[in-house]
Amino acid sequence: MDGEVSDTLTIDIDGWEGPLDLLLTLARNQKVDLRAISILQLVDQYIAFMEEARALKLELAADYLVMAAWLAYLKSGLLLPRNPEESPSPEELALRLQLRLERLNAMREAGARLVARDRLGRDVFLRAAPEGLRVVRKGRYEAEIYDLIAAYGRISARTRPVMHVVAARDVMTLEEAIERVERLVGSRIEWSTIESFLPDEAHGLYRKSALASSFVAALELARQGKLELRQKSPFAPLYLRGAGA
Amino acid sequence: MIIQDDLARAVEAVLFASEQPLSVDEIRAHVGAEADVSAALRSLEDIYAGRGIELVRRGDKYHFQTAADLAHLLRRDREESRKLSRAGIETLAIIAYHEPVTRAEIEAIRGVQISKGTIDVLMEAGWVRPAGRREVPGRPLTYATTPGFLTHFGLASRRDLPGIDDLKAAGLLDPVDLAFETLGNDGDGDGENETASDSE
Amino acid sequence: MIIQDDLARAVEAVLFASEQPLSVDEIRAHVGAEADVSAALRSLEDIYAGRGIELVRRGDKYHFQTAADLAHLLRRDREESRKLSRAGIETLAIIAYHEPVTRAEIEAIRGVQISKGTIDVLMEAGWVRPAGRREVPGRPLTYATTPGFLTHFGLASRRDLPGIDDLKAAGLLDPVDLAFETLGNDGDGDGENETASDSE
Repeated sequence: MDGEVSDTLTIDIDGWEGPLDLLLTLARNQKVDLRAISILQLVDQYIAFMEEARALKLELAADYLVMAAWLAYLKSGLLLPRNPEESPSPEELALRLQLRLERLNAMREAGARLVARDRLGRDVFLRAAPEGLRVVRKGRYEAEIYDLIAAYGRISARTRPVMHVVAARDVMTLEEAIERVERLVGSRIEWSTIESFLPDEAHGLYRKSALASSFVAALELARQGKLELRQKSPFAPLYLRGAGA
Repeated sequence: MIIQDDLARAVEAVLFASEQPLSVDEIRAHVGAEADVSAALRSLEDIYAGRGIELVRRGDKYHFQTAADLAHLLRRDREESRKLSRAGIETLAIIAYHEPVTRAEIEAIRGVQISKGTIDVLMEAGWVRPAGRREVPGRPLTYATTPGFLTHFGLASRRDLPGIDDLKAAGLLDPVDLAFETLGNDGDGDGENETASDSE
Repeated sequence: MIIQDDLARAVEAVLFASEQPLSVDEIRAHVGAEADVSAALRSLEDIYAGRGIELVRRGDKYHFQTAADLAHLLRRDREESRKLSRAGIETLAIIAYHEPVTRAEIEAIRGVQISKGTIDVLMEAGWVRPAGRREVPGRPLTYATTPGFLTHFGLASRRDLPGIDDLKAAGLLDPVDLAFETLGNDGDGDGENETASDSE
């Protein structure tokens, strides 16, 4: 008795690829063309299957139960007097189910025929030790005349003896600037720009040097209390006058 | 005629030495730009017909392989390195017969979600590739088969898929909605008339 | 006779699918203990005589190989343009300006050792040739440019190469820091004028 039960219900629920797959297996047990299948009979088979599974305390995934509920609804719709307002009609639902089963069945059979074909590496074989085809890449080097002469220039510049000369620059020393600003500021009563303390003949780099040295000299002299500095804002002209003015 | 024979010899040697199936253009790169490679291939097909080695075409590529009926002599280890699961086989069939097809469409046909690895396994085997996105909301990726699929399953082209013409003619490659409209409209028509006559 | 043909087919497929050359006994292990493999091999030798594939015997083992006279088809030359490396172009420039020149002299001028392949690449490109040995201890090989070098660079002769004075005039000999100082001085000049007008 026990043996009988387990024979008819050798169901490995993991083996089913979902409720539609189970339905298809049951439908194929009717041994008729899927187009001629009895949906009512299929619903009964599925529900019976579910009940037996439950009796065996098999845990069924939720989608199997959802399908069972839906099929029970479909069955009642097909059996009870028709409600013309209802859309989609139970017949329509049954037809859709049948169409889905047909399509799944078609693909199942196609898959079986596909994997049964003479497959490469299983039934038919490629040559195991081909000599191989070789592509010999021949380099065609590209370079422009400019690259060539620029390269030579680069080498020459790199390897030519180079003489480093530190150019003697004309500068005003800080001592010179302190002496000069201190001497000139004594005679200025009004505010005068720092540039007016530079020698008239100063240009270029010497002028820059003189300006820088005179500025430091002015700071030093202000610290010593010998002159006053004024600037309205950063980068505005810098004014100097004697401390006694 | 001797020239033709020489070319057939050359094509034979190139295909024989190649590690991969070769297209006509690839063969021509070896045997000469002017060569009528297609004619040479046809003559080789004749020469090899019925022999232990056959010249076959897979997609646009050609290769030599052993004759299928000799499989029993050559199958040293029968163990299949990767046995495809049922889900894998069905998914491959759906992609091959419906391509390009989205994951949602595969799931609609199978009535179940595809587990994560199923398409990966098919792609890893070199049989399936992503084939662009469908221009509908969500722009889902579509899948199609590869030249390697044709080679592995011994198909000259997708038209050689077993039973594809019959399936197409029976509308079994059309989505349910489309099939339903075709069928259902007739059904509705009948139903309507019945209802009408009932109410009269 | 048909049985013989079937055996020849089987032997043909077995040899084709084998990774190594096979002895008669090894073939027999696949096609059946009773089989007259030697006869089948003889018939295959006849079938393949003069074709693009040949059945060959090495010691007591047999295998298929492509016909020796077609070996040239199995390699295909493809030209690819490649840019000369910095070391390559510098070495070429030194040879062009100083030829004939030894490897040691090139290295002395570059101030860097030349890697082994550099002169090889220039010779492969067809721009440089060995130009005899220098009669000094060690008799080192000298290198010079080829007519192909002149053609490639559009030079009528080596005298068309710009001389050191031309390079200097073009600024190609200026060390980087000197060029920078020139720029800096211009900047100073502008500054000077502005300051002068301020103080006026």
